Amino acid sequence: MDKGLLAYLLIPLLSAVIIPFAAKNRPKLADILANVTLLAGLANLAWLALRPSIIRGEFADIPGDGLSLLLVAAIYLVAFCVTFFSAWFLDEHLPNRQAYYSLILVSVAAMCGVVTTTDFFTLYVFIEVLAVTSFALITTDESSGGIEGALKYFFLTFPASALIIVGIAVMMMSLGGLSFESLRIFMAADAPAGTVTFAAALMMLGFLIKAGVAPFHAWTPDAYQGAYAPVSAYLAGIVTKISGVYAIIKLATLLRFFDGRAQAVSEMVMFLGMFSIALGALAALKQTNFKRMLAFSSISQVGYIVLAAGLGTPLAIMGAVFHLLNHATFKTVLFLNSASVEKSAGTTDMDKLGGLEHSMPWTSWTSIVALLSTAGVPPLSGFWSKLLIILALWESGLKTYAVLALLFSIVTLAYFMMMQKKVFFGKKTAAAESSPEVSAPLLAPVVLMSALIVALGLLFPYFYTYVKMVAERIIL
Amino acid sequence: MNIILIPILLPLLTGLALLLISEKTKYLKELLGIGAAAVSLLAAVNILLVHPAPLHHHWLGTAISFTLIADNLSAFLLLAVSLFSLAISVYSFSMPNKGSAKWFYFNLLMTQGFAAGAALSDNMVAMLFFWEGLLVFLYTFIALSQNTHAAKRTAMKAFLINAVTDLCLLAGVTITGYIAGTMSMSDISANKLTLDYGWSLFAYVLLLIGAVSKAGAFPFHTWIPDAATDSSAPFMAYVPAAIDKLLGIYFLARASVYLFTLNGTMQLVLMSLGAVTILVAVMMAFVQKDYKRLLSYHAVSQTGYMILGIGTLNPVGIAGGLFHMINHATYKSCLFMTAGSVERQAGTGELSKLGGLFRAMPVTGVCFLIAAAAISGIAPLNGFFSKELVYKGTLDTGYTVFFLAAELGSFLTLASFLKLGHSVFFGARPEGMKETKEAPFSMLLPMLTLAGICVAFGFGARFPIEWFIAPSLAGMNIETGLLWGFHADKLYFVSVIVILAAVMNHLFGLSAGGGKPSKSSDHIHYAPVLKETYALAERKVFDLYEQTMDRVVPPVSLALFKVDRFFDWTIDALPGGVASFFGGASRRFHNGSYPLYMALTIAGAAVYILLAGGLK
Amino acid sequence: MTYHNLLFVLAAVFAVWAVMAKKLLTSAIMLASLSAAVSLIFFDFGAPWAGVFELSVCAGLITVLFIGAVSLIRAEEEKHPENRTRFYALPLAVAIFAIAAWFYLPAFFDELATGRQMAAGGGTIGLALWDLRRPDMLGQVLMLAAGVFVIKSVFPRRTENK
Amino acid sequence: MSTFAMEWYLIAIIIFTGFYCMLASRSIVRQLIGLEIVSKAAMLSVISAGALTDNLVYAQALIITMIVIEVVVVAAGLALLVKNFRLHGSADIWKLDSLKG
Repeated sequence: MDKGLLAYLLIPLLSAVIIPFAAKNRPKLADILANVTLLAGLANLAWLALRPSIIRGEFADIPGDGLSLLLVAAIYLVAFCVTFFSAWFLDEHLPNRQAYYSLILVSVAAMCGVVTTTDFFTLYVFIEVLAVTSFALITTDESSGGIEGALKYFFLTFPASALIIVGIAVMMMSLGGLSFESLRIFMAADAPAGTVTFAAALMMLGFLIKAGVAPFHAWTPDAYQGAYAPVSAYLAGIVTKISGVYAIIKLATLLRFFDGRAQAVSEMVMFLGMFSIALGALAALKQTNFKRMLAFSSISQVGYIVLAAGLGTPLAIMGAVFHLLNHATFKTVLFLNSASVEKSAGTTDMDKLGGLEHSMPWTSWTSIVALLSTAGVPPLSGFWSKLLIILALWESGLKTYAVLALLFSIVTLAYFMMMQKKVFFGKKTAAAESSPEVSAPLLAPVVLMSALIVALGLLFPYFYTYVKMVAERIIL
Repeated sequence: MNIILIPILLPLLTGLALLLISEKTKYLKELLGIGAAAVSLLAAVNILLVHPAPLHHHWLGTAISFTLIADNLSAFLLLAVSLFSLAISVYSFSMPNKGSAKWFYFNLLMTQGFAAGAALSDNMVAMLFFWEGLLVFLYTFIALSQNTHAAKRTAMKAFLINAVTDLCLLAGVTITGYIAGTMSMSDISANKLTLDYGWSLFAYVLLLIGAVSKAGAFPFHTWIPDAATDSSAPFMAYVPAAIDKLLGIYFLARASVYLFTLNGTMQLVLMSLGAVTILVAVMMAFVQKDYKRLLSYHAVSQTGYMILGIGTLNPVGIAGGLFHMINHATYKSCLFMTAGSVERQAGTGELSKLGGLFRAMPVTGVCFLIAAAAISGIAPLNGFFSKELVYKGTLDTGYTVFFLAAELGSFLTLASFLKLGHSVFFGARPEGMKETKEAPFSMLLPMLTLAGICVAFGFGARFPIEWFIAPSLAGMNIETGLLWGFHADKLYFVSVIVILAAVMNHLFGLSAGGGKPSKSSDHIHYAPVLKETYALAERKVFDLYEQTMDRVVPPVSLALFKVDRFFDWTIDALPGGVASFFGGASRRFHNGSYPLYMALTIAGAAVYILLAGGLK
Repeated sequence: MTYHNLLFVLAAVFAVWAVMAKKLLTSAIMLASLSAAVSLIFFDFGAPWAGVFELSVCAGLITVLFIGAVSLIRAEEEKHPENRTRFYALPLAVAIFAIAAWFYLPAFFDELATGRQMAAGGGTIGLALWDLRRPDMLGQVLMLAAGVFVIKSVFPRRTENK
Repeated sequence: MSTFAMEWYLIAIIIFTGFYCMLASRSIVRQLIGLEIVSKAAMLSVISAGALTDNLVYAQALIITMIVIEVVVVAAGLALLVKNFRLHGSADIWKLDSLKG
């Protein structure tokens, strides 16, 4: 466990415990406490990140492998955007308002635990905490879709826990311990790796299920579609990425996928990644529900990350990490926009929407930025991560995968253009007639994220050095 | 600031500033325009006299250098551009039919600025920039000169014709720059390209198309007569009569004399182009029934003389071409001005409705007479001398047929001006024009000035040649003595014969037309073979643009539409089909059924373990 | 050894029974029995702490929770009983799986066991938890907090609303 | 065949049973029971692995944490069950198919 980052875990936990007591009769105080906690964390991270030495490109001060810090920043950013959005979005009389914020803060703590831990079992523990909080978050409102999504999420992902535990048992047996370090040393040595590979394969399977990679994706669209609107953004943006995808990347680097000792697992993961890309993109083409389409898009984008992680070369890992971050930004924007549309127009059914660009210009334009980034249009940040991934695939001789990844990137653009046309352009429908632009506080997080997308894209050369440092540290 | 920038920037800035001025102000816009043109003219004179240092400005790093150089040719051209700008802006002061004054002066000044830029640019890319700017303002100039649908259509026609040829120019410039390794015209002229090499021939032809199209030569001339009916007289006097001729012939001379060393084949091509232009346009001009339209065909026809002159490739011919360029601009501008004032005072430009205006408008009439005499090549006026030079150059090449064609053109020119002058200024005055008065002073002044120049360049042909033409062709070893002065040789007598023949023809036509001067061309118009030809021409059968638009464009666009539909179908229906196939599959699969999802998860996990777990 | 394997078989039987039981209450009780069998296995392995926890928490607390939930939905459940055929197929399925797996799995697990690495052993459970697994303690705290908030969120006080 | 292989063989059977239950049952309670069975088997695998490598203390430490997790997970699952029962009046997970497409 990285002690330097422990505070990022403990302070939200403390805040989460305080909220129900402090804000018992004053629901607004819960908003303020949660936002202040996350904002303080963000400010602290900004102070860390904007030190002169780091701006100069020397990363001596970055604790651990640097990936933890990066992901902590992403977690805080998305969580802050979501809580800020929620503060104005939540129904005045939502009875579980305090519990909602407490859960978000606990899940932030759990995610920080996931990304800072150095031990497989602890990773598992935090992932379970994260999962438990997500179920409750999904059903925050009393909708039937919410409970359906939550139940499917629950029952379709918890078998994965058992698989992970069995994997942990095998790993404990063959390594004598469960720290990442022991696995790293084992893989670096030339011992026969059959048992450990089996353990890793089981764990990888568990994480693949938790990440919603096809064919284990079935819960993803239901959970995202049914979830309470801001929670969808939170789930899609960061929670499932941390609980599944991060662990896949971690395992991929520890297993040294690039040197071919865990060939079978590596190939399997890459195949499933490609399968996800294809399935998500093709299924998204004909969706009629805004949120469900975004969910399928999320499956597709997770596929890119998993594909790159399965390849495991330093360049691919860089692409995977960067795409993870980008996914957090653009998917948060899109889901928050879907929440805004839902609040304003009262539906997320794309057949009933249309022509919202006039009444909701900010929402429309931030969506365009986010979807262009998703589709990998230069110079937005999504372009660079996809470029890295495709380059890595090409360099490793996996030209079929590279070409397919590129092709499905175009499909991504196609279905998003369709989405944009159906929701924001075109003729105004009855639902769109009476839908004003949402208030400025609801737009602020989206605009912030969109600005970040553009900034990450434009400042990629600077950011590249950081991601490169991360990749070097976690691979070597 | 380098003085070289003034003729470019001042009109541009004034033009932009004009846009800020309200339409309601009475004389402010006009005076501002005149002032800018006057200052530019002074600057141009200054540039011609002192030859300021070239202005270098690096563009796109060091790849392209934005260079303005005022060499003899450029400075001369600049002077001409500025002079005509001033003349037209003064003339337009009280011209009512010019459209919105604000936009008229805006377009005029913009055109002037870009023309000056094109004249001064040494770098071909920079020149192209100014050239394309002219194209834009050509469109707006025509489109805004009259508030009719026809004006828009003609503007589009002019724009399209020139856009296509400008594209050729662009390609030519690119290839030339690529072959030469530099975009600087002065660098290329230091080491001229030859046409032995296929690509350079191609490049020259492309440049040639761009240049002669700008000058309005056959077959790119068809927009000019249309503009004559659909646009205003000042525009005609300014752009097709003056600026376009100046720039087109300037660049033709540049390309033919400075950039490339031409060979015999290209000489033949150029001379044929010139001769065909002369004849076709003048044949059309001869039978026109509208003042401006008739003049506009002459504007095309005279281009033929310039191209013919330059095409001779001998110093005399080229000097004649250039001299004819400036002369033509002078008298044709003057003629269009007279057309404008007649139209303003008499209210129409149709020849059959006009007549006997000399008495009512003596100054205009005198100006017309001088300019018409000049264009017809009557002895001591400037047109005579430049035509003499062209003839001489043509004869020197040995191709007598072109000389004969040029003389025939000259004959028809004179005949058509006899008809024009007779119809407008002499004969009986129609009933409705008893009250017609002389045009205002602001219109007479530029006319008189230009007519004066015609006379001055005629009697003193020595000066323009010595000051402008000969220095521009400094590298060609011209015996300047040959170029001016009155030579009582064969050519002079040929021209006398042509004049007499034209007068005879006119009288014949007059008697055949029942004494109506406007019908004095009918005997040729309705001559057996020509009748059908003219009928076809009236139906615009020979108009490449119209033919393209009518015959080629619809089927091609239909074909393209079909192709486009095919691609559209491929792009629309195929992915749509694929999408609905997968979408339908996905819809059937993601049916919300929990057991299906669970089975999939477990089966997937089992397969995964079997494949990746190492179970044997 | 036999006793040890028997306990495993017993656990498996309880598991099958828990699935096959007609009444949900029987299922819950069989699950408790499974937990008890598992805790016996823990004792047999010499892992008393795990056994005690298993017995008290899983066989106790979880069973209580289950029984509470079952009693809540029992009336509805009895109105719409499940199609039992699928569960009658379970022993058959288990038998097929067991026989098929008999040829592969034990050999595979033996191979798996060759990759083992003996640990030092020893130490006390308290020390192990505190020294080796300290971050897990934090995770447990977080988990408990999460559990509390989940219950609070799913069952909010709605007195002020109504 | 070693004891270890026998133990894990039986564990595999228990896991199979649990998964079968999750696949076949409509009742959310039985789904949870199936989940419990699977996680019990997973615990057994941990303790068995610990016993095999003489690492029982460590394994126990893991199992204690796992039990805590299990309680909370079951509590959460039951909470969802009750909420679903309140909203839909049934505890049948197969009926939950409103989200599709």
